[in-house]
Amino acid sequence: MLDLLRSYLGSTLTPGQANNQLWALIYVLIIFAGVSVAVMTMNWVERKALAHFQVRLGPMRVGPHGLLQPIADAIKLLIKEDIIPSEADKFVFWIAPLIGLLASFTVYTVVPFGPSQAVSDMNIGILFMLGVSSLAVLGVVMAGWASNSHYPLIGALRSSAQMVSYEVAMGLAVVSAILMTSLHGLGLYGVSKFGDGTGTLSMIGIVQAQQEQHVWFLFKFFPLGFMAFGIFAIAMIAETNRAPFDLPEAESELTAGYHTEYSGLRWSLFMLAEYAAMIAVSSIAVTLWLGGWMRPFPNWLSGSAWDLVFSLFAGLTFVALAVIAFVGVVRMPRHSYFRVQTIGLAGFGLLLALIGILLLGIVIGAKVSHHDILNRTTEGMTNVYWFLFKVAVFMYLYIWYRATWPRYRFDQLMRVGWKVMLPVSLGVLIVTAIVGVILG
Amino acid sequence: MNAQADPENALTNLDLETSERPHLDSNELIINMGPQHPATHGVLRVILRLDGEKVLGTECVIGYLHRGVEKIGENRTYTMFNPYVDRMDYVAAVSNGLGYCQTVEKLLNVEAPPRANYVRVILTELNRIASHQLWLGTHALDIGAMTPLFYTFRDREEILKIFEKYCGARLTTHAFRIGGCQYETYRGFEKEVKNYLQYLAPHIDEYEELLTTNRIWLERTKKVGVISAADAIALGVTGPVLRASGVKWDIRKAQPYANYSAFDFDIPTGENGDTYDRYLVRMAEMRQSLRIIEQAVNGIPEGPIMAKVPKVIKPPVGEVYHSIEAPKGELGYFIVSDGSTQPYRVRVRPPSFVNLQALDIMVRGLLVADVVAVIGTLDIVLGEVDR
Amino acid sequence: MTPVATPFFFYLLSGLAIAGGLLVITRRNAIHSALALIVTLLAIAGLYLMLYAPFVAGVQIIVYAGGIMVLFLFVIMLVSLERTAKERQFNRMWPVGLLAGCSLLALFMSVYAKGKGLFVERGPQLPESENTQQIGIMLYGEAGRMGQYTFAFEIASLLLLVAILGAVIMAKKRI
Amino acid sequence: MTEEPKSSLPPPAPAPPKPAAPAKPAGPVPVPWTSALAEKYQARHGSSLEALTYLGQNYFVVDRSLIPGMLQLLRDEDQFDYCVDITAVHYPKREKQFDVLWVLYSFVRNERIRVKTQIADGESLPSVVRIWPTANWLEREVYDMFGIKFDGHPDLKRILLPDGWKGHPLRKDYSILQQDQEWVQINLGIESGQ
Repeated sequence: MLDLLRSYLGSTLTPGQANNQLWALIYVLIIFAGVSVAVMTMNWVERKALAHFQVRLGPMRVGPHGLLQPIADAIKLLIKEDIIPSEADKFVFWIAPLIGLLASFTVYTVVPFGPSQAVSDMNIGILFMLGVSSLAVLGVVMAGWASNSHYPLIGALRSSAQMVSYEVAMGLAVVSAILMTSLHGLGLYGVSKFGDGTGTLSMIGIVQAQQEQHVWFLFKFFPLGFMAFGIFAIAMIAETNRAPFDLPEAESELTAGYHTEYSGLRWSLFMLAEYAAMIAVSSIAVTLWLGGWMRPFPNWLSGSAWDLVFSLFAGLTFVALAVIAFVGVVRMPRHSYFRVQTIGLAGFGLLLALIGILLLGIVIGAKVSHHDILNRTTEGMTNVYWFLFKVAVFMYLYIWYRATWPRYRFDQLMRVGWKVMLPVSLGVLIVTAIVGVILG
Repeated sequence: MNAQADPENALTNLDLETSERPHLDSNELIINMGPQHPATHGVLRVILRLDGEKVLGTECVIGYLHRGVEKIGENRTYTMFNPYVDRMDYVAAVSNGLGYCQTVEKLLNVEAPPRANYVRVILTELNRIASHQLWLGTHALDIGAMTPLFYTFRDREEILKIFEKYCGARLTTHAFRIGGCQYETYRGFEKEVKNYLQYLAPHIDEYEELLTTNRIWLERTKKVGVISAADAIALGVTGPVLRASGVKWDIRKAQPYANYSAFDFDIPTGENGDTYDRYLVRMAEMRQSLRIIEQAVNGIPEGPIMAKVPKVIKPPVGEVYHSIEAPKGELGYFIVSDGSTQPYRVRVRPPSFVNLQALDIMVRGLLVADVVAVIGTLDIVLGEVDR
Repeated sequence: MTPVATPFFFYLLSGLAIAGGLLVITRRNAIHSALALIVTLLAIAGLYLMLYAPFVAGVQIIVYAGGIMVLFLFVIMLVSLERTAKERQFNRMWPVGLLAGCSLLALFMSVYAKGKGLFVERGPQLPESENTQQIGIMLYGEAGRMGQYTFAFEIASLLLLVAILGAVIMAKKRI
Repeated sequence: MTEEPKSSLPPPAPAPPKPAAPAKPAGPVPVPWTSALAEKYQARHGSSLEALTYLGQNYFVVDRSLIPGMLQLLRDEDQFDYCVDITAVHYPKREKQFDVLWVLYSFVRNERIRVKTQIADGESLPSVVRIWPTANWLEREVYDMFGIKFDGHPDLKRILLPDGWKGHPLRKDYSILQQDQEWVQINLGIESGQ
């Protein structure tokens, strides 16, 4: 067992490349559990952050500061009655949430959390991601149609039109990023002449291309990379049906859109799929434009000292969270009613602190002992941390958008999609190609 | 996906045959919006006839909240009926009470003392702000912006606290009595109102910051639900909706009551009569209300707060129509007295009811999402529509 | 990555594709047919993957399953289904159709039987990672050289552009 | 304005105190209204029209026969372009049981007048929807509450009460506790709505 662990931690390949099915399976399980936990965390964070945007407290009752609220919600949804409308198309109604869920979880097979921290590195990675995530719309459409009710049907019509339209602009933005993998022109930050001039569709390859060219594609051919990223960042909100593009489930117009007739577990599967899809598209954006797992300024702040500093961040984040939790413990009212909550929050803080200390310990241990496995673990941990950190920024942006903006109307959404985003992304693609050829 | 309407709900009063029939025989969709729908602000049922998402026609089905207020009025004494009027436009209960009390005072031919009028103006204007705040929050929520709702409710809460301190109730206040006000102001009333004025002005800026120049808000509200001044007058639309169409008419100025002539304020008007103008007009009205309150609270005279009215109110035989500018428009009371202790007939002219009639012409040709926006911008309260 | 249980997956995917195809023509409900068609398309994408053509598989999923089928569903949902569900499934032409189908099958069989030598036992072992690049070279050519299919590709895209313009003009009442 | 409403169940109101209030001077009474507007219409219609004013509020009492024409003139010639309200009052003891009122306002003149006419039960009135579109719902409400029919109304049906309800609640012979039991049983499936 230990050998097995060592063989993996010492490996520089993804389980797919190493053809290690056992590790691939373990990875899939880790990702599945991780995404589920992330969705629950996101649920809590969204409610709390949104609440604070809106001068209220958000969940406060279940657990200290509502920390156990997602669990309470999950239990409630699990034991709720699963209502299938009598006029519904039962089979399609039953299968629709599963399709959505399947699509948004399958995407994670190719998400590169690090150079070797991915289930598999597919040659067509980004294409696979786009393809599979485009299947998610089928779940929405089927749900809306199978409910045999007007509001879900309108929701489904809206979402199919919306997702198909924004996929076009999104795809073109992605293509211009892929184009950049093969073009070694002037980056905003310096010139580079690495690689053989062949582009790649592989997710890991795209990040490696950014590594080799010493520039995040966000800043490459400024402002072209920026524009492509902007298009993607807008389209991905539309793809995931989030505010301000949440028309398919606009609750003030369509009560709840395509999942109006759903309840209990099935409804929660839709929510799970939606949040999983949000994390997935954010990871695409991070991979394509924000340098994936790379830490900030790998070239400018290079050297082993800086490496150490940046690898300490993971542990420090947990320590900081622990400190916040302890501040919460201190500020908890001194009253017997709050005793259990106080102890719980202290325990939670302790857990966070322990994780933080463990991570810091690994980093420092690696620095001190130069043990190969510790070094590799540090490296992997740092990579995964920075990747997740960037994704988390996107998740926060999702919440921010939701708190700030009203909802677009359908025709405006379509107009933005076809008359603004599509021409701009096409233009960016063409100009990127021209600039690349001239400078390359 | 059944496109056939059941005959009972057929849109009989619409001339759909002549207006835009779709070229292709696409399926028309009949959608029942409400009575249980998150955006209809109560139990309003709107039957929408759609081509895709485009609205071909609407029919409002109202009356779900009908309680027979006018009938109740005929069976209660003048004094006993006073709290009932609070239950019509329950977000602007103070205005309702003011209109009723003044009508009965007119019938009795008595005048409320000056101090009472000042207190009435302060409370009514505070209530107008509260009503507009509730409108803004729910309207923005309908259009998808959730945050303003919580901002406005936070600030409305302070108004309700003042009401609660003054008369013990927050929503259905029953603040006024026939002949004045029953209660003297509590100690610190003026200070609290002044503090509130200081507090609210920057907060209105805050609402505006979120919405007034927000691109999506502009796109969702500009040129949506346009009603011309001529149409608005023909349909009897009043209040901010009429003013947003460019008619500078406010009963507080046109036929001043309750000492409004003593205060200096403007009537904000719009130009285009669209949802955005109505939004701007109401926002400006909140600021004007602040001005009025400031003048009133500074000039509040000493003296009795209740005129001399008999214990048993028995107005002489006669009939009177009196109307005030409620937050939603012209709120009129027509009371017939037969000389007894009970009104012979009480008629309420509800602004929401009449304004709701304009929904149909405002939403034709728009999309479903706009229906929600237009219902919001009309600022109806179903308790008043149905009475 | 060496493939696992190749025959098993081949038969599974082929079976899925055929079953989906049968369901498409036998289901009364058009939505069910469309869903069955999606199954078929996905199974075929899987077969492409087994042929070391991941790019084609990916495009198959994006374009057919994710794009075209969604539009199919969109249109079907707008059309009233009550009437079609009650109609006869197959019209009187079914013997002709059956005959045509059988002759097509016979043609395939005979081609397979006669030209058995053309089908090598194992397909060309292109490395998986080269596939996408190969397609790119075929379509666009390498540096300084036109690709084998560049001209045909551009003609096809021009044709599609014309088709799009035609569709827009026909659909739009006034421009 | 003669009688207490005939109500089968008296309202649960406390009886007014027995010792009669000190005799008040009789209230103001309607007096003839003199103005250019009143004179104009009096000259035109003569005895079928009365112009009165009460507590500063002016109104015309007109014969039913004047109804659509005079309202049309008021809007067209005298700019009463805003129909504030339409309502009715029921006097069951009278021969002509209903007073029907139009409350009008003119933005230009900043003036409010009422036009009042009397009709008997079962008589109908011409609709003014063509003159003021706002009359649509207001007339429907009068029909709903009093059963007064308006000829030429595009869609005269109940508005506040459900379709199929029997009776018109604001008539004086309709008790405050009365309801359409049959409707309640059929549509709500309960014995009584009370």
